Amino acid sequence: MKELQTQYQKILSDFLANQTERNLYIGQNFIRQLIQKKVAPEEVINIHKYAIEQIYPDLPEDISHSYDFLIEIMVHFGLTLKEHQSLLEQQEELRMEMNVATKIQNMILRTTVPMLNQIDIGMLSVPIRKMNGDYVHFLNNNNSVVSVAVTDVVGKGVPAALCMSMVKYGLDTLEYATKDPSYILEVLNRIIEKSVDDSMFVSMFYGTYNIKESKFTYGSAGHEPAIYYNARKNTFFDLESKGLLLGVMPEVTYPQYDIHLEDNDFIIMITDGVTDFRKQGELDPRDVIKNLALSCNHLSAQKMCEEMYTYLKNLPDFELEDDFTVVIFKK
Amino acid sequence: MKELQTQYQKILSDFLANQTERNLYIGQNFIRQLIQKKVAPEEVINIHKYAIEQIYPDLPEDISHSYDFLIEIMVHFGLTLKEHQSLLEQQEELRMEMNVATKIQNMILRTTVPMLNQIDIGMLSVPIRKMNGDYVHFLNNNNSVVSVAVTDVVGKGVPAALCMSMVKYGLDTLEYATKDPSYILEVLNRIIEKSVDDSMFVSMFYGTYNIKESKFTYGSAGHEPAIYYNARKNTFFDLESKGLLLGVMPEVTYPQYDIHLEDNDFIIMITDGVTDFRKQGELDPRDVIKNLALSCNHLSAQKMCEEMYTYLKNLPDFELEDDFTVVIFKK
Amino acid sequence: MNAKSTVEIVTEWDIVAARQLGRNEAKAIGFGAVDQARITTAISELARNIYLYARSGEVTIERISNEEKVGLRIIAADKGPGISNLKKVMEDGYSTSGGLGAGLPGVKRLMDTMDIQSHVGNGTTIVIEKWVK
Amino acid sequence: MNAKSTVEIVTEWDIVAARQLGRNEAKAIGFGAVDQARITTAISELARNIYLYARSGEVTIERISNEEKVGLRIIAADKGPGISNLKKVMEDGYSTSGGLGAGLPGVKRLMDTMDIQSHVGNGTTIVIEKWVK
Ligand SMILES: [Mn+2]
Ligand SMILES: [Mn+2]
Ligand SMILES: [Mn+2]
Ligand SMILES: [Mn+2]
Repeated sequence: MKELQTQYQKILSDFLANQTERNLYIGQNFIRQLIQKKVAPEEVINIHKYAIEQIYPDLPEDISHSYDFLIEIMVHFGLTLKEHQSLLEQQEELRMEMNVATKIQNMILRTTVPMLNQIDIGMLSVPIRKMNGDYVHFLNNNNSVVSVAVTDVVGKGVPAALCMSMVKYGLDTLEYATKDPSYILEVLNRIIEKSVDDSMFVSMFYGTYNIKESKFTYGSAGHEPAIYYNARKNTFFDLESKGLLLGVMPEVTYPQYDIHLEDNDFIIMITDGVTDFRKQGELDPRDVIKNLALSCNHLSAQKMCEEMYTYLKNLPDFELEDDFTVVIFKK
Repeated sequence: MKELQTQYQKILSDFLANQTERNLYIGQNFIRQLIQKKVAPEEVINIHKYAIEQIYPDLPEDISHSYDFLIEIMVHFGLTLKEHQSLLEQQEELRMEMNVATKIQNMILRTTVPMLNQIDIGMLSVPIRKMNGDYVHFLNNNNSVVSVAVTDVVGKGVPAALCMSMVKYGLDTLEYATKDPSYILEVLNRIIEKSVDDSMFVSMFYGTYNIKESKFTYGSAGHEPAIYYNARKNTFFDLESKGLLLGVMPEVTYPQYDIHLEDNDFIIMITDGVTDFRKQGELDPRDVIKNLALSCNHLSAQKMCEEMYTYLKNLPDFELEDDFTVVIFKK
Repeated sequence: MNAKSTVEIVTEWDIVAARQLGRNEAKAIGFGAVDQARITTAISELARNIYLYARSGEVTIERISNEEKVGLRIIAADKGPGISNLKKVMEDGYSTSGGLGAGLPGVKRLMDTMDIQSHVGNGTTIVIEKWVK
Repeated sequence: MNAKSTVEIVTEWDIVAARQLGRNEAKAIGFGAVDQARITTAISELARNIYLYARSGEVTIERISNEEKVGLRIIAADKGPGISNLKKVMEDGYSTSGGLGAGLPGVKRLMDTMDIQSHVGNGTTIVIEKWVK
């Protein structure tokens, strides 16, 4: 402390003698060191008072006392700063805890993209925070039927991640059931409505592809509509479906529809994080995505996913604010 | 700001005139208001400087300038305080997020205590933080066999909670399998070893009670030994079992043992949070618990659990530092 | 020879009296200006809590010493409602201090040691100590 | 008539020159003592970053005005490595400021507005503004 006192007094008297910007710069640098040494503001006032008294031995007593008043009131600022240090430590601990939690979450939600000859599948899912609130679940039974569930939990962070565990659990239990989207969505809806907090809802797009018949059957629960490109007609179609978010009401039915896929057709399934940007001139987000898909249609499904992400991420307007998930089925 | 200036000047000049403790008390109260209004320390120095200049018009110019130096260095304290406010807000958000997460977690891990005539079952599980790292899973199939798994994740907080979800999924999937503790522990060990982070381990005590035969079969994976009280011999036995924590190595076998339960016998299954206190005189923690159980043996299994918790919680030495779980089977 | 004085806390101005006593004792023992301010602030917080939440209580200030050093012990005792969740009260955060950093965690940081005995319906006794370094 | 002056940042004393320029301009426009200190500290932080992390750069200080008020705009530009993770750099916390509250989040709080353009390998340009209230 004596050391700090001497240094401070030198810096202060230099300033009072010369009053240059350089003195102030040196003073601020000195204070940074003090703060990192956890010196409190009331101690700094005390050091200042003592330095002033040394530099001006004829200092009026009143001015001396005025520093005592300043010291007294600075104690409260000091208290707030001490609380700050404590909070910083807590924050560090929590950060490390969330890192481990994220690792575990990622393992629980790990999914392999099926590699098949008859259909090219690609997937990319980028979370906005540490824990992903979107989840893609593939099911490949004996290579005759490939199914995919694209799920988006309404909400972010830890609660969303836990809710997602419930969804995965439900999908795992349904593994050997029939693959009808209607049925799957109905059952999941009941599980989620019963099990999870009243304020947590889940949107899902469920599609199942019958390889032999090249038939894609899909249903949706309040989810961002998928995009279907028909190569022969060179036209895009929106795959919508009337269906309530999962978990709102116990008894809900979900319609399902079929599409026949021909060579060079593709289906893009996304979550709403992908369309979360402003109109680009005349084009609204879904049009932008359709054009983008066409422009990289020559690439593999996986490369298409990555291209779309890179392009959209670099749009000047695009402030990624939600988990970003895209799945592409390409014949 | 002008208002604050005038008030401060009054308080300061009162102090300089009278220098009583009362003035300092009023000054500190005033500063508390300023801090809550988010006034920064450098602004306070400025207010002080101006007030001093008003009170002492003949103030030497150097002293005036010395306040400028003080203002400059206080800016850095001010920066740290502003970061503090921002951290407080973040902390609030995180706190609310963890509340929702806890609700979901509690729903996922919800378990009903079986109510049977032939055996009285009680359970109490109190987490040390928001999310419980202990988990009790009951299975009651057609009232002929009642099983219980008492699980303790090594670790606390969010990661432990997620790991616990994995355990629950595992137990649920094994629901219709044979009830042999050896088998259950073997399968769970493989699931956890494969699925979860290398640093997460789980201890488990698994017991299954055959009602018709009054036979309790148990096995344990690195878990705190259960306590068995034989009424006829009026003796306690420790139910230990050699078995590695779940999730360490892929191929591990777990031995199992049988006990025949007679009227007034009871079994206490706990997690290590229950024995986490210092020796009470000559008695080590497990002895304390045994005596405690005997002393309230006339109560129902549920009441026994609650009594034990209340008693242990109020021990002067007992600083509850871990999740506290106790399950009692009473014939 | 341990000097010991007690101030009863009933009105807000008793807080000032307790502060004054604390400051005098701190000065007499040899605490510097900053520590005098901190001890006084700690006494102020404890006395304020008594004044705000317990019907009445008292603050006792006692000089303490061991072979190496001297210090001050302050005991704030009341028969108020008592603290139901001690852990929560000692946690930092917006809820406990309103962002002021004050409250019991703050008092603990101003002093060297703090010990709390409190039971619901039976009052609270807080003992804080600070040694001259 | 927008006065505009630039200081090239190469040595540590150029930081002082940039501060001086900023303080003079701030004083001339009518900022009070506290705001002068804040603006100078913000300039100091930005210039220090240039000095520490980019090979060189410059700080430009410009008087600005609209119908209602006057103010200062400071542009800190460099051809340094660029900021790879802007979001992370603007987050509060131990990692970014060492508990000092400084860094870019700190600069943002000292001023009214802050805009950052930065690309990896292409340098960084930060524009901050503060208006006389
Ligand atoms: Mn979402
Ligand atoms: Mn979304
Ligand atoms: Mn545990
Ligand atoms: Mn434990």
